[in-house]
Amino acid sequence: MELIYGHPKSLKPIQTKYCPGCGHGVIHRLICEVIDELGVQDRSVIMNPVGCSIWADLYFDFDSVQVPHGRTPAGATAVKRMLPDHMVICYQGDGDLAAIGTAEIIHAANRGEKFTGIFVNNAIYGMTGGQMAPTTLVGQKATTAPYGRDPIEAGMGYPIRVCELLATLGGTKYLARGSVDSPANIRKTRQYIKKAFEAQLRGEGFGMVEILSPCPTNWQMKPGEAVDWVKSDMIPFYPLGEIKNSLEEAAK
Amino acid sequence: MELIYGHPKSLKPIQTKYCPGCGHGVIHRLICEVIDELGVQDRSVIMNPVGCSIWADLYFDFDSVQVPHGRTPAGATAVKRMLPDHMVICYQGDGDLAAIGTAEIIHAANRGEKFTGIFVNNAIYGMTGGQMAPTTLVGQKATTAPYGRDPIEAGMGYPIRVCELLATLGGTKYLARGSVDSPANIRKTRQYIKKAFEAQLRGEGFGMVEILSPCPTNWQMKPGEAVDWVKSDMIPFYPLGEIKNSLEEAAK
Amino acid sequence: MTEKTFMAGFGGQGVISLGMLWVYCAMKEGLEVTFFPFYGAEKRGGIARASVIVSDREIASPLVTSPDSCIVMNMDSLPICEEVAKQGGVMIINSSLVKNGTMRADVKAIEVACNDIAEKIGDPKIANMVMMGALSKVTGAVTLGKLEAVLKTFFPESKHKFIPLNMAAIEAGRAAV
Amino acid sequence: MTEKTFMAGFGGQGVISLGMLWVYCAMKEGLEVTFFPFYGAEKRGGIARASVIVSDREIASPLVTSPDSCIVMNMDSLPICEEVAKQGGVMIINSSLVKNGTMRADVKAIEVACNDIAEKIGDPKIANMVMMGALSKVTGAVTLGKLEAVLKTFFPESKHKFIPLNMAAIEAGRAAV
Amino acid sequence: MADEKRLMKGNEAIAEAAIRAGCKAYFGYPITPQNELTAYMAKNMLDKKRIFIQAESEVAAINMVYGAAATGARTMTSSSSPGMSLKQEGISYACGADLPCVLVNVARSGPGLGGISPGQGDYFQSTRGGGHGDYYHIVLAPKSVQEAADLTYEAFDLADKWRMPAMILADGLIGQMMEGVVLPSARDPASLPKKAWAAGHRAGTSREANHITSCWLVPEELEQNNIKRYRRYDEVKRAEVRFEEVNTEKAELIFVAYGTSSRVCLGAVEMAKKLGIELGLFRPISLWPFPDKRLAELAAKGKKFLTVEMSMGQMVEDVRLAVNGKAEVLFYGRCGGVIPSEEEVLAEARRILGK
Amino acid sequence: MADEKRLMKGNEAIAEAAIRAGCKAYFGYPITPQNELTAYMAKNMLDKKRIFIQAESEVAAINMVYGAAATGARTMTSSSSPGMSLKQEGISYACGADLPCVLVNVARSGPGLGGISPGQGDYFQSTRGGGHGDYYHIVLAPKSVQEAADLTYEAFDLADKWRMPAMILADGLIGQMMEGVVLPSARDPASLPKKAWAAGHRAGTSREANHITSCWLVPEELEQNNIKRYRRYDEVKRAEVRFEEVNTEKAELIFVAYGTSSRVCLGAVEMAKKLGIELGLFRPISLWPFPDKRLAELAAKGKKFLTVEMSMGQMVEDVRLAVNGKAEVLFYGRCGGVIPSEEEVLAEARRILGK
Amino acid sequence: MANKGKPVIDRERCKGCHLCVRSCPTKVFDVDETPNSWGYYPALPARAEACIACGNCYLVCPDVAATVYKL
Amino acid sequence: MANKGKPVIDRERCKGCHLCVRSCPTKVFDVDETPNSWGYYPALPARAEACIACGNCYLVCPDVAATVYKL
Ligand SMILES: Cc1ncc(C[n+]2csc(CCOP(=O)(O)OP(=O)(O)O)c2C)c(N)n1
Ligand SMILES: Cc1ncc(C[n+]2csc(CCOP(=O)(O)OP(=O)(O)O)c2C)c(N)n1
Ligand code: SF4
Ligand code: SF4
Ligand code: SF4
Ligand code: SF4
Ligand code: SF4
Ligand code: SF4
Ligand SMILES: [Mg+2]
Ligand SMILES: [Mg+2]
Repeated sequence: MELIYGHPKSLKPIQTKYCPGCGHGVIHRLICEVIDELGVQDRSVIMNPVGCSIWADLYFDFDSVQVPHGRTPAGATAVKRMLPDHMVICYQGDGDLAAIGTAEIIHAANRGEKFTGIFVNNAIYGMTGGQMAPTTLVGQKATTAPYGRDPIEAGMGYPIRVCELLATLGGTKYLARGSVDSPANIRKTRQYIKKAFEAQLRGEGFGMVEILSPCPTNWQMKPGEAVDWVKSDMIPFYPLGEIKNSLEEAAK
Repeated sequence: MELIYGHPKSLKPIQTKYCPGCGHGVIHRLICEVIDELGVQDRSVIMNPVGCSIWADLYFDFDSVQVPHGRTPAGATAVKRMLPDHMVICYQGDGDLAAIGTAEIIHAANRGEKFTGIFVNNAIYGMTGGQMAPTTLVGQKATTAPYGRDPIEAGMGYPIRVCELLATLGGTKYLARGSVDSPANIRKTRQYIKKAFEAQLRGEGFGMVEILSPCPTNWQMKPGEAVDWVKSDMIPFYPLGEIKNSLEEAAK
Repeated sequence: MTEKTFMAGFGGQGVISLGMLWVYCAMKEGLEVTFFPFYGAEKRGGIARASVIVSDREIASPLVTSPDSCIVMNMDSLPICEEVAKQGGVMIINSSLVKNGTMRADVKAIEVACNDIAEKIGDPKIANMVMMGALSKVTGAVTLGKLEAVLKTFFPESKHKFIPLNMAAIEAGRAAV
Repeated sequence: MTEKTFMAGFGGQGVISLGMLWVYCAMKEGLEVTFFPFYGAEKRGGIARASVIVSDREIASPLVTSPDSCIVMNMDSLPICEEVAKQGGVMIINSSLVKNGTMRADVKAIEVACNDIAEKIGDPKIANMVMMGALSKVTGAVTLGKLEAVLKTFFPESKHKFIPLNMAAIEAGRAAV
Repeated sequence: MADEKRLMKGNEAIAEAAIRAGCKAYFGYPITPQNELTAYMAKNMLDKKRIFIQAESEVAAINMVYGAAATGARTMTSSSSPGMSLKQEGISYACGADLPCVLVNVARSGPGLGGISPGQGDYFQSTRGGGHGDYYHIVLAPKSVQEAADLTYEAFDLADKWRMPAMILADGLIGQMMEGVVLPSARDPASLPKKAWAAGHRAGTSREANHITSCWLVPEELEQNNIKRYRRYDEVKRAEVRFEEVNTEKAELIFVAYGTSSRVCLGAVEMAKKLGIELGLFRPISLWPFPDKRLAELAAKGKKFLTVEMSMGQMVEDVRLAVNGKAEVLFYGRCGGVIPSEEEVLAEARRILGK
Repeated sequence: MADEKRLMKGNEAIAEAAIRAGCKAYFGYPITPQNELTAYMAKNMLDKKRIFIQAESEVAAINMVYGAAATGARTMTSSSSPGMSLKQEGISYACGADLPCVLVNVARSGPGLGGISPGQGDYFQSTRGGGHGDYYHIVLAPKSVQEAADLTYEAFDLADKWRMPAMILADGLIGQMMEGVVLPSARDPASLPKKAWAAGHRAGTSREANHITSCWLVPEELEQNNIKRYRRYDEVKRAEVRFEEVNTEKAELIFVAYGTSSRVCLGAVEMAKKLGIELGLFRPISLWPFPDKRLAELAAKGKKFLTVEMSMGQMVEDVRLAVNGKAEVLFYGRCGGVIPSEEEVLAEARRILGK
Repeated sequence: MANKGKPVIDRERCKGCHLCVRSCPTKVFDVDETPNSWGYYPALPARAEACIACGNCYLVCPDVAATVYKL
Repeated sequence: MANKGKPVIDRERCKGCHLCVRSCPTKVFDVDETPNSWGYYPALPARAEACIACGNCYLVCPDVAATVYKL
């Protein structure tokens, strides 16, 4: 009897604090699977954001640096520049990346910093209890959008497609959007992560994988409903796939 | 003898502190010409940025609000929301808008705030003496890019096309790029400004006019050379014209 | 009269509503009240705790560090309550989930099988109400005389039909001690 | 010995280089030096000013508020210098641009037609060097003995050919007072 | 007509009091432990057709407040410790431009990300200007939900009266706890006096253009402007000092504490009384202006002071400055989100008194 | 082998000293009056193949410093007052995560945009933690270009030794003026001792993963962590106090001043001597830890103190706290970018002494 | 010619989200009626013999509570 | 059938950038040899009679120092 799907080595075997059905857990595992596969556990550094994944340093069994809310790409820029032969992963939520950290992600991407962004888009502020995020869909309810996100009357703005925004910048080389709503999409997401990590090891410029991820707690849904909602509501607005791929590999 | 090209009423008749040949002067005049034409001098508020135009409150004869560096769109958001029937102009340099104020411009634009941005792109930090701006061209020298902007080796990033970046956002309705390098382009720029101001008066969402503008002092050129450089080097990278126009008018 | 109560239970057990309703009623009875809920470091699915004080005078610290009464809704809450319980204080234990009582011999332990009683009344979710009835009876601090009116403002219209059930749970709680 | 000099002139007149070369030479002669340039509120095209101190002891405030010597390079600078000039101090005036001397009777005014002299030597841009020669002679604070060496490090190679011209200007300045 | 007593969280009471004070525009960014405040504003400001914006960051939020204040509107932002740090530049600007506004800090424990439990470690930042340059602004510290509502309401008036920001410095406990509260009566923003210095509404008037700025590039002008502002500060110090005293006359030892820790000390005073020990409590309500005169008077009477803070010792410096060596000033602090108990504070007092 | 004396601007001397101290990464954002520092770094760090990044903002810059420091590298940022305000959250984080780094503030006059002339109005912000939570860090105030270079060089060592940020608090005059300077000798960053706690370079070792964080969600753990840090602060207070005294023994009145204003006072002391009046100067070099013990000793000798600042009065509070009522502490300040003259400071001293 | 596999659920790590339950192509899982010590009702491989070792349960599990062996 | 115009230069406001000089289609301007009181050499409408009132000089002038009348 051979273990074919087992606990990745670089993920610590402890119970996480994430809610049942939370996408962060799947994404953590995918990162570790790829890290293990590439054999870089002992030269990986993850930047933990302020958000539900603030606790990620409990789970990832490699070095970590926890920076202020939204400044994850600024921190990652420096870490990668100081440790150019390390795998540097910049893990961010949608509040962290697309609200308070807008300037930092845009400029790190534009500079073509050679780390990899993992962008967990759950269309909500998870950690703080369900406020509207820049990626919250129109009409979606949040504690700060009690009648649903309303771009017109209340001037709450439109959901931002981050990959598409970053694709306009000269420094970005690889931008893909995956989802953890189904086994098939999880497999694809893993491939995107792997491509991005490999590109980083080759020293190619900025790559990021955006991942649509359920937050059952703040969406006030059961885990099953939440993954269904990712499929029914998020994916239509946030198309999956490689939004930009100008890696050398692809060029060949 | 009839005065056909004379000093606009809403521009104070005093000597500015700008350097000889500086584009800010032309742009100030254009704004005031349109304000006068629309007859809104006494209900206009201009947001002055931190930059060479910090002194703009000496020149514009209408109300002004001077905010911290880069936060001009955040300030303008509030001013316009509190004074919805006023003409609110958010004047910004490229350091102000595209570096420190990246998050503020993106989110104000994305919220579709109903003020008008005037974005003076002179590809340099004027006020502080010639540092690299996000819009500095590749190879262009600056005090902080002593060997020219180098996106690859030094990782200084690529020049950012702001209109094109903002065009991806749901809240933007009118984005145009003009230049003050020649009488013809100055006339066109004036038209863009007028369109944007009129749209604001109709209550339509976010509009911005980017204006390519010479900074002879920090480019270390004579005024004439500087306008030539706008034409020869800037315009090819920053194409002029209406980058996005989804105004109701246009829709008709 | 000042009654300081420390309440603890599992996330979904309604400890927070219990505390809120308790102080709401107390306020309606003319008392000063404070209610301070707090969670452990674990945000998700941890233990919900509350410091609850009702008094006929101005309340000093809202933090209950030496409770006159403790409410223990589940097993995990027991050690926490045992740590803070005041000598000679009351500890009301939900014996449906906490089987072996407390080891603290210096407190007055009272067992109420809240879940069982609630289930019998018809809804296991109102175990917290059973507990509140018991607390009212045991401490006498809050009569709960205004509870029915309070529940009307507390629940949305659509849920007013559950009020009799809640009131029944209170009575059952009272009766159980 | 401490010589505090206040220098003022129009933006392009080389007041800043004058001050820098002055203190550079002084440093090479073993003196303590401070040089603090400042501009008015107008960043563009205003008056350039500098506080310049050379001394054989530690220098206290680098700000010259009571100058032993003033250098007036153009007309607009005159009132500024008149305001600060110390009673009994020296004021060296560029009489090429400042026609009517100073109204301060309590200072020792010395006129040097710097621009005219510079033009005669061959380059109106070295009026500042003429002034420095005069300043050296009048104050005796800095001999400028190391100037030639200093200029070699100050100018890029390509401009070394102008050094003799500069030295000539110094001599002419000396000779003019 | 006074409202009836309601049971509310401190965060919600602050929000509702702001609305009643005529707050026309709220700008905030989510952060624990003040999220209920933002959520309350989201719902209720929108319902009232006033302005609510969840800003893209705290930096944006404070600058929106700056913009709204520049138009003369009553406006507010709220946050917690790390978010307040991000607002420091904007606060310095608002002070430099003499803009009235209300700032709420429901403080947590630091430094850095720290924890989300209550803290009083932002005292220096709040009272000394965490931002750059010479400035102060009003800082009020409520001890209860009732006072949180009352002081917030008043903060709007004080801000307008003195043309400066007024801050409510609460902590996570004040924000999260529920108490009974009678809310102040509602004011229509339209009924508030107009501000002649504000931007906008020039049409139909004959006034010159108004310029809101903190920029003065001629040093002497900037200095004069600062001096003028400090004269105003002197007036504020004379007019707006607020504090509460409990048993200070009889006390051998007086606790000095504000907000949550003052209630802990009050409990210790009461417990002591039962033991026949006379303790007192001096509670600054206005942290700036600090009630230094009254403390100096008490010091002159030969009292001992024990400052109790949920920090490693910050307000204690103001107590020392007030007392100026005339009395012994001791310190007891807990930090990191730990709230001291009445028992431990009493024990410390007894240790000091040897009783 | 000591370098020969060079003529340099303060800003450039700081930059060169940092490079010589082994600074591997510099992150900054343009602001007057420190632009020459950033420009110098741009050229010279790139020439040396070290890291120079013009960040998108001061907020990004301080967080890049945080990142670089987390890897154990010597790193620095510089700015001026408004930019420093924006860095406060990041500084609080760096202190909370015990990260060594060097921060330079070439201060201007505030508040708000204020002016670009020299100022000392950021004393509170620098010494009291303008950011949130309980923390301090080393603050050194140079009076000359030479000292700017020396203290910067030393700041890197102190930061590493104590695992905390060390700040150079200069002002626009120190940054802009030129003086002769002998630079400290250059160190190869590769020769510096490795930091076992840092992130990275785990391969080939058998260590556990290193986590750099300021987050402690269990209050008691956060408290313990803070207390441990404060114990370190106590050691710093014992070991790293620096100050200079001039004529304090004979003086009837002692100026207390740092940086630029201390040189003005030195001038006044010299001028007084010629008039037969004995004045002294006490110059704190380390603003944190503040040299309070020595001041208390001088106070015990019955000296009067006149604190002179280019602000409305900030360090004077530390002087009062040190002296604790044992001596009279007076204040003379100019602000807004005005530098006081030796004459006016002397006049003030004479007015006080009635001489 | 389907593979044969064996799913293993770590009851204590399982948070009862039941994403595995819905994504198993061969309906291997039921929901356990006994909660674990956290109060969650774990997935129960009631029909393990139907397992085709597709890995879906492992893939969707946010808590790495489901692992799969190949028989 | 060109218009006829008259350009007026405000010597004191002019900063001598000479953008007007280069953009005048009929070469109306020379550079004045006498500086103004700021030290700038203003534009001088040496051949004003050639002006066709096109407005270019006004349009490019950053200092509103050039104004144009229609004759
Ligand atoms: C400066 C600052 N502002 C706000 C916060 C509060 N905060 C913590 S997490 C968070 C947002 C979390 O949302 P997201 O980034 O989408 O992550 P998620 O929890 O959804 O994974 C916020 C606003 C903070 N810690 N610091
Ligand atoms: C927070 C802050 N950072 C930096 C500065 C310094 N500063 C003043 S203007 C400016 C940039 C000016 O460049 P730009 O926005 O392009 O305007 P320009 O002068 O070119 O018109 C900077 C960085 C400041 N005042 N405040
Ligand atoms: S709140 Fe949402 S994002 Fe956070 S752990 Fe729970 S489900 Fe995951
Ligand atoms: S520095 Fe450049 S932008 Fe600024 S006034 Fe001069 S020319 Fe204009
Ligand atoms: S997916 Fe994982 S956590 Fe969810 S029920 Fe299945 S085994 Fe349990
Ligand atoms: S491996 Fe596939 S078939 Fe087997 S239990 Fe898991 S989901 Fe079902
Ligand atoms: S364009 Fe204007 S400022 Fe320039 S030279 Fe002509 S008139 Fe003078
Ligand atoms: S209006 Fe036209 S033709 Fe006349 S002077 Fe100006 S540029 Fe020349
Ligand atoms: Mg999120
Ligand atoms: Mg610019």
